Amino acid sequence: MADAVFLALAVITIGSAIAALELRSLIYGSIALMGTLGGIAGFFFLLDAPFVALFQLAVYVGSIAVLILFTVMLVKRELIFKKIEDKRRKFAGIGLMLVIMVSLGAVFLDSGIKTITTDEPAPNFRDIGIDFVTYYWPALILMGLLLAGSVTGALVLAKREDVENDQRAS
Amino acid sequence: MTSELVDFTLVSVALLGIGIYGLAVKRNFIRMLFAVEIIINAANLNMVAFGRFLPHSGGQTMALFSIAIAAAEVAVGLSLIIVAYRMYQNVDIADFRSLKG
Amino acid sequence: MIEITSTPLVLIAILGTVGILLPIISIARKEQGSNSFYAVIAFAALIVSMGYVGYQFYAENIASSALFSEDVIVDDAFGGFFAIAMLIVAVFTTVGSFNYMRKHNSPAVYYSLILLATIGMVLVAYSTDLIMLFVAWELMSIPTYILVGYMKKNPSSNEAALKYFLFGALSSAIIVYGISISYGLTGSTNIGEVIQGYSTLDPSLLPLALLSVGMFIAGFGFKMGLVPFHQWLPDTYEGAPPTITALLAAATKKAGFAATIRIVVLGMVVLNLDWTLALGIIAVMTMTIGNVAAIMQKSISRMLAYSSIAHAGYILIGLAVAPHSSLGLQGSLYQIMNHAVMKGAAFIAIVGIVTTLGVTHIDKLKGLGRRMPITALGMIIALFALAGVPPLSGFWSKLMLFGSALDASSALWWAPWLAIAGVLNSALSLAYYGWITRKMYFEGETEKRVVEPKSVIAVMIFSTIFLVGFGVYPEPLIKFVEFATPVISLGLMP
Amino acid sequence: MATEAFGLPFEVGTLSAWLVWILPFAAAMIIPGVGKLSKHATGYVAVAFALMSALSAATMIPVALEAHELHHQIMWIEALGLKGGVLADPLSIIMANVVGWISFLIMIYSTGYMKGDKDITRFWFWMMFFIGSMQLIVLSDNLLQVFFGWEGVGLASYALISFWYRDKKKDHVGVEGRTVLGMLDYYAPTHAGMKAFIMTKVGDVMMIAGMLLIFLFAGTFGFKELMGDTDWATAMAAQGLLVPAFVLLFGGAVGKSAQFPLNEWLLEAMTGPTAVSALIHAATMVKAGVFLVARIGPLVFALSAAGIMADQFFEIIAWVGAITALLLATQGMVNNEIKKVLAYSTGSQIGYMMMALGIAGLSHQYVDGYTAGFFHLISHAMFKASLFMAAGSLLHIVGSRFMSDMGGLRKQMKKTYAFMWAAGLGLMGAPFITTGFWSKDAIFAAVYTSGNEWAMPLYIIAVLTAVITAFYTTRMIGLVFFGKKSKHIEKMEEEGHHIHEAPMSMWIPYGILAVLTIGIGLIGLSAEEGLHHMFTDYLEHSFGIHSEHVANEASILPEFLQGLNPVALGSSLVAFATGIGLGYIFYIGRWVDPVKFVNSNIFFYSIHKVILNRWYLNAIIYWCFVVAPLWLARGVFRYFEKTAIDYGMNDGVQKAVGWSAKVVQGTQTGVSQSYLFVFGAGLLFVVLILLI
Amino acid sequence: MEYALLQAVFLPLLLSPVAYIIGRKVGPTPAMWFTFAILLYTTILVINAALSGTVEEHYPWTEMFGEFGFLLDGLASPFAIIIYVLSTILALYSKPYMIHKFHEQFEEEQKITTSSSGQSSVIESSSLTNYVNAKSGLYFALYLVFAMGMLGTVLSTNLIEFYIFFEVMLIPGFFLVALWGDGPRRKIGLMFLFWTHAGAVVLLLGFLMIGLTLGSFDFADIKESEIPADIAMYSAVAISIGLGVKLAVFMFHIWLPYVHGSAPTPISALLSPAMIGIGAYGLFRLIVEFLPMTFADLAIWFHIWGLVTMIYGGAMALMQDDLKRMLAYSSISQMGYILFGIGSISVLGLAGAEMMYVTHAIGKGILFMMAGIIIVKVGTRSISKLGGLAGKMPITAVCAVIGALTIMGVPPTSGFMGEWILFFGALETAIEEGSTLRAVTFGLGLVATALTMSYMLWMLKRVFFGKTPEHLEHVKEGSWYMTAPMMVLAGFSIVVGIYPDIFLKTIIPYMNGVLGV
Repeated sequence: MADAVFLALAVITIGSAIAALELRSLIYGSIALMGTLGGIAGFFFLLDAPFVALFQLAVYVGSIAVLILFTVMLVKRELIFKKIEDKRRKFAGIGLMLVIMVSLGAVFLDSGIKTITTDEPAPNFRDIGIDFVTYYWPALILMGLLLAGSVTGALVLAKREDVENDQRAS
Repeated sequence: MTSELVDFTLVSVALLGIGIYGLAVKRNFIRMLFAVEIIINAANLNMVAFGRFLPHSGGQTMALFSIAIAAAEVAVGLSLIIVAYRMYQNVDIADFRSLKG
Repeated sequence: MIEITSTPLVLIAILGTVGILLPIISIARKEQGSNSFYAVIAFAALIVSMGYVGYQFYAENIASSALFSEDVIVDDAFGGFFAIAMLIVAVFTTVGSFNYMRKHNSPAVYYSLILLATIGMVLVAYSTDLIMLFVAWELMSIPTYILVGYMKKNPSSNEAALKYFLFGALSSAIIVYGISISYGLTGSTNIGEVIQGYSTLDPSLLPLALLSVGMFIAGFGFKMGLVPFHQWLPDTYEGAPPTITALLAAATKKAGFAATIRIVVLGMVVLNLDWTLALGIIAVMTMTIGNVAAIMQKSISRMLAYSSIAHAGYILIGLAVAPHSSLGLQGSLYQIMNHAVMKGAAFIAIVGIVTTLGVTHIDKLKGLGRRMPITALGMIIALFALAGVPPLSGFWSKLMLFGSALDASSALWWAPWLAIAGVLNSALSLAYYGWITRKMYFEGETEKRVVEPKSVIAVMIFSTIFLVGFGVYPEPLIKFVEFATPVISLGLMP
Repeated sequence: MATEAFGLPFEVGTLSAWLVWILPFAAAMIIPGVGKLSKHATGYVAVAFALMSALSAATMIPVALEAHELHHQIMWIEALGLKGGVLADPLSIIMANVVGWISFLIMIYSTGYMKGDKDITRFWFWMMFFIGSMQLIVLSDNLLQVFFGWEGVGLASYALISFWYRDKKKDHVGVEGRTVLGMLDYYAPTHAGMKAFIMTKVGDVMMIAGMLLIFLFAGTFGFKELMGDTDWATAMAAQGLLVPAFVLLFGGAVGKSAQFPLNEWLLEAMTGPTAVSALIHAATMVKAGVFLVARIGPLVFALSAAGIMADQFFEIIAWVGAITALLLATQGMVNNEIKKVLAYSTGSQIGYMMMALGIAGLSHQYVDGYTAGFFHLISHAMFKASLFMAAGSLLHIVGSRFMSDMGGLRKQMKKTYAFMWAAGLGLMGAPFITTGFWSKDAIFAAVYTSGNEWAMPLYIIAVLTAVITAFYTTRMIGLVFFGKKSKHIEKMEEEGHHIHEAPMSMWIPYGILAVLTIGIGLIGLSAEEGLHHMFTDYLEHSFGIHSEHVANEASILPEFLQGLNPVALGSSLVAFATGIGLGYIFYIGRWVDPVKFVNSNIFFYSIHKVILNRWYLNAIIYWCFVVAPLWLARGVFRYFEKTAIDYGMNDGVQKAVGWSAKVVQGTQTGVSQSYLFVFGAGLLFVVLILLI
Repeated sequence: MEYALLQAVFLPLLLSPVAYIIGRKVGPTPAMWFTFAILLYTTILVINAALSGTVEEHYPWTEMFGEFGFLLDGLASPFAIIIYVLSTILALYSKPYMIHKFHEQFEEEQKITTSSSGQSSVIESSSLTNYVNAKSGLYFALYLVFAMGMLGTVLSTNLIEFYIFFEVMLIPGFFLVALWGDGPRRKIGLMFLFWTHAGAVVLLLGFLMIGLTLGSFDFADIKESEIPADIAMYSAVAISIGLGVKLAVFMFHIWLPYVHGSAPTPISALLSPAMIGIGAYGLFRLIVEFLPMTFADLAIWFHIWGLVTMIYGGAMALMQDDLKRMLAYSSISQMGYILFGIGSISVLGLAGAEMMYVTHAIGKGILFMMAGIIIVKVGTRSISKLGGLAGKMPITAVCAVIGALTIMGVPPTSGFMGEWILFFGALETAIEEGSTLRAVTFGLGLVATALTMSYMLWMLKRVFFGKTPEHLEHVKEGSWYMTAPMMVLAGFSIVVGIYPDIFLKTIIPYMNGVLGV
């Protein structure tokens, strides 16, 4: 049962990842990306991490993907469907991808990790909270600074200065 | 648990490969952003999977940080795209090649 | 338990507060504040931070060398050392921006981002936890993505930012991936525990451990500009505003090294493998490609960008031989400090040139020695220091680096070749430093003098005093480096 | 001995020995200063110092007559423990006197000859420098100091040969446009000076090698020290280095004395002022080689007496001398330039001396050959100096160096004519009345009686050379003073020049020497015996070379010639007669036209041509040691230095670096995809390195 | 005197800004006299110290790399004296030459300005004066630093210190060549910088190997310790290559003809005699003294290398038409002699090599000054365009002949004293070892002296003798600033030639000590 779910999730995740990159339309691509992100969330559920899974759904599928979608819609229509690729580069890329997959996969398969199984209960999300306030709290401060900085920065960048100047002038 | 740790890692490796493929091949900046997100998610999957099998709460904590940072990154990346789009009316990164040599 | 007076926390407090406050002030003042107003605030914050670090050193509150800690950060000399190096560069950047930012909008956010990025860099060096390190890393990276693209009307700036962003995003993803594997193998994100875990690792898991290290090298290597992760670097350095290039080249790069030393070197020692060869090969490739490509460049920023790739190669020598020679890391740290000042000064000189003359093309620098004598002199001194010409400070660090390679020759057969490659490269590098010198001093005799920006002059004077002073009498700096360098030996345990 | 007569720490004679060479150097030092004040004064200063030097030399004569020797040393190079000093033994005292007085006479001659030359100060400087250096050679007590003098005279010779450095046409030697094997046989003064300096340097190089070898084993350069303890020679002989070392030392003498095969420089040395030719290239400097052999010869002979055989050394000397004597004498027969004829003659005569000194070592009676050689040196110094000065007068008056531009001058220049005959007879060895006869006869006798296996061939060469000598001397006098006036002279007279006798300051010196040639010749035999006696004592005393006094068998000769070897005497007479007779037929009586005679027969013609072309020796030397090396150097310069080194390492490195820079920059395409691809591949690469 | 050597080294450095200011504000003559005074004072300090035997000074520096010290012993004192004496008198010589050069460059620049602006502007004399003042200030400042760098190298007591000074002399040299050289001066300046720096860094590798193996960079420690044979060999090879570049021995001589040919003549006259010979000093100090066993192995290669250099340099000198280039090749050849002497591995051979440094400095100094006078007074440096100058400039001609004789090694000049001692040393070893190879090299070495003589005499003949071309009819003798230094050196050459104890007295005991005789 679990295996079937796992397989289904794997297919969805990987398949939609490929689709996100290969679909002609960017809009469908972003929707496919949502599929991937959702698939990952599914995995999180499977791994008994519902808190992270929900966070994933909220932040990723909810906000990031939507943000991307809006951006996609901002750009011109023809750009959304434009998909020029160098064939040679594409094949090389596929080659690289396969080599990475095979070699890293071989490393994983070959290593002792294969035998690791666990019957212990999954970590409680309370532990996460305790971790945050007792151990990771400086990282949290930084996280705050990081978000503040990136938001102000992104705003400054995205601000249309000409419009602004016009307004100011008027 | 019937699915083993290694299965999750293999999915993660596959996603990593796809992500790198996407970065190396795709020309549309937005699609490249997709690829980055795919890699980050692969890493997150890894972390949570490892955290589950250790078992240890750190994996999930890390995944949370990672998701948040990815969000910030995406925000910045998109703002850069917007600037670029305003300037060039284009998001094809392969056309952005005035700096070279 | 982290004390509230520990340096990293105080730095976060000072710089973070100011960093957050700056945009708020700006909004409160309806974006009317002049550039210098914010610059002065940022400058003050940085100076105060530096003063605090200095005070901590002076009061001997800081433990020597890198320690592992139960906590996510540790207040050690290693971090302090990097903090000083990066704060110097941040000050350079701020001072250099006095004039440069006059023509541009939104100065408040600009300085705020510089301060935030500075926190990130400093905290990378102080971190003892992988997550902390990663967050700090991102705090360093994301503001710089924005800063590189800060010139919104300038296509190069944007292009540079896009490339930088792509690589940055990819490499952070790779780092996270690496962290995830190392976490999976050891069950902890604390570096000390990770290393301990590695030392008792089941042999069957070793390939995975190495995989994680490879990902760290790649991820941090992006920032350090190691070949083959370097290709974004010249483009970005060329396109970015020169003040930010100074920050990138002189400071964020060093954060990469700080992280590498903390994780890769310290961690890898326990794996007890011939892993140093990888770093050795990368070191040779990096310096060679950097130096070769720097020759015949037309833009001075780009030339210096390649030069900083080459310097990453030199620094990597020290890391590669670290387990076998105590000089290795000392040399690296020393070079990091020197490179921060030298490269910082060189790019700030470019800032001066760009603000007054508006050119970066080397052919247009003809007669700079006459047009901007102080800037030119400061730049030449920085360049010669980069080339490792005595009696400038850059010489000593190269000396220690090459020395460490030779020192390790009894343990590593290939180590002397690192030294030879380094030496030949540093001879080669003189070709393009000499080329700039030639353009600035021996051509265009008829140029007239122009007014140089005072802020740039200040930086030049500082860097000249630093480079010449520590070149002639390097003892204090060597002592400092020795104090800050973690002692590494095989079988080291946290 | 008047030891410490003046409160000096050494004998008065020793002081003279120092002064003899220091005075000329002192003069050389002050002459440029004097020259600034007055150019005329320089001549007087020079003559005065030359006289003082000669007088100093004369004061030492008593020492020589007692066969005593003065040796005084001072510390020179303390770091190496080398001492410098003077050694005044009979050999050096006589030589010093010969040099001193002849140079004094030539200095007087020069005041006339060089009158009005605007570079006169330089002339006097170098002349005095030369005398000082020459006397330094003579009086030094060690080889190193000798070498100082040796190079000093070489330097002076160089400077004086190219004295007229402006290379005017009249100062050249050789015939303009004439080539031998493609080499121009026409030399400018500056070229000649260079040639002389470099060619003698080849000898000097050998000499220094020899010196250093000896120093290596003996640890000293001093002649006295070398003689004192001969262990070094045993050690050297054991390694087979003794003879090579001395032969190398002799190499220096070969160079300086213009012996075969380093003889060619002497001819071009004639570009110098004639006074210089007389002093340096006839009377003194070229004798330095002979002197050196005379200095070291007894040493070697003494060693061979002590059982260390060094016969080859003497054989080489004898043969080099003999070959030179013949080779150069033949060339004297055909040359048209009067100074060159004299120069050939000089080389040839020095060959005689060498032969004598060489054969001495091969015979039992070392002193015979030794005396003969040295006696010939003295007599040659007199008559050759005289001849040169006379020739200088001719040049001075006629204004041409070619004998074909002279002719029939015996009326106008009576004194010169007479003195030239006198000196010329000395050169020819006119029987019984000239010093040349006695000294040459002594050489013949020494060769003949040596009892060596090579004695016969050497003897034949000697006699043949004597014939030729007599012939070319006669030819020279005949061409210059007999026959018709040449076109050149006629032209001069048409232009109003009056051919007249040389001024007094010029003819007196060579007059004195010519008279001395005859004068001493009259008492020649006793002079020779005195010398013989002196040297016997000297060799006995200083080197322990015993000479058994062989009681003369009563010979068929008249009483006053008792003691001469009849065979030698006979051949000497025959040679003289044949030579002068042939010369008379061709050039004085002019019964046969020499040109027609030579052209009459392909055999004579070819011989004439070979001889006229200097046996092709000069051309070959030029081809091998000037043209070929220059050609080689040019080749190396063009095809190695310019290409491999210069282009290869400067431009090549630059280009290679530039090219690789281009390649590396080419990979930086600006396309992010490529970068990212490389990043991915790099990641893989790093992982693989780590895993492998 | 306390701190004598410290003063001698650092006074010129510290006062060089003063020289700059004097030059700028007052003019070239005061700057020249100021420079001269400093150098004279420091020269006296050095000579005074040398007279009192071995002098050593030590100052604290770094813990890791050892002390900062100065040592004036039998080896260093001839080098030190020659360097400073030459620097001192060349300061005088510099003035007229450099003023000539500044004028030339000023006119050149004026031409550029006028041609670029398209209108003729009147050259104001005040601007010329300002130009000359500014340039001469800079020149003398660099000059002082250059001199100080050379002295510092020779006096160092620490490998790193040695290296630092070794490079310090390079930088002012580079600027001097690139600013006031002839021909493509910028390119040549860079070439100089590049090649000698490349050599220097190889040298540094050797230093590091020694220093790290022993854990100390101080000469005193190195001398006392045993270095493992393989390390010693590697480092010796690196050091010889590094110093070989400085010495410009065969195959590493690429830069020298260009640089010496192009540098302003007073600098050529310092570069060629004083600076490149420091390579020889390095060989003595670092290889002969510190790595005696390795030296014994390498000696024969030095010997042969020296011989090849000697002959090659001489042959190339024959081919030159440019006077200064010819002298440059001659310097290469002379460095071959020195290397030859070092390779002889005997007391006298080594002593002779050091004497060769002294005598080459004197002789080549004179000859370069001669070339400078010709450049200033005649305006050409092509030998084929010269001739018969002896009558026009007698003092120069006489001094040049003495200089040439010194190079040729003709007594009574100092050259002979160097040469015979040198060759004796070579012969000694050849005989003692019974080595045919060494005997042959000895012989060829002697033959090379004839080659030296040939090119020198030929040069003299073509420059000073022969017919005077018409365009040289109005040539005059150089000024006293230029001739007096030559005469001093010429006199010095003869004094040393007759009384070589001046230097040999200190050299021989040192060499005895080094070779353990």
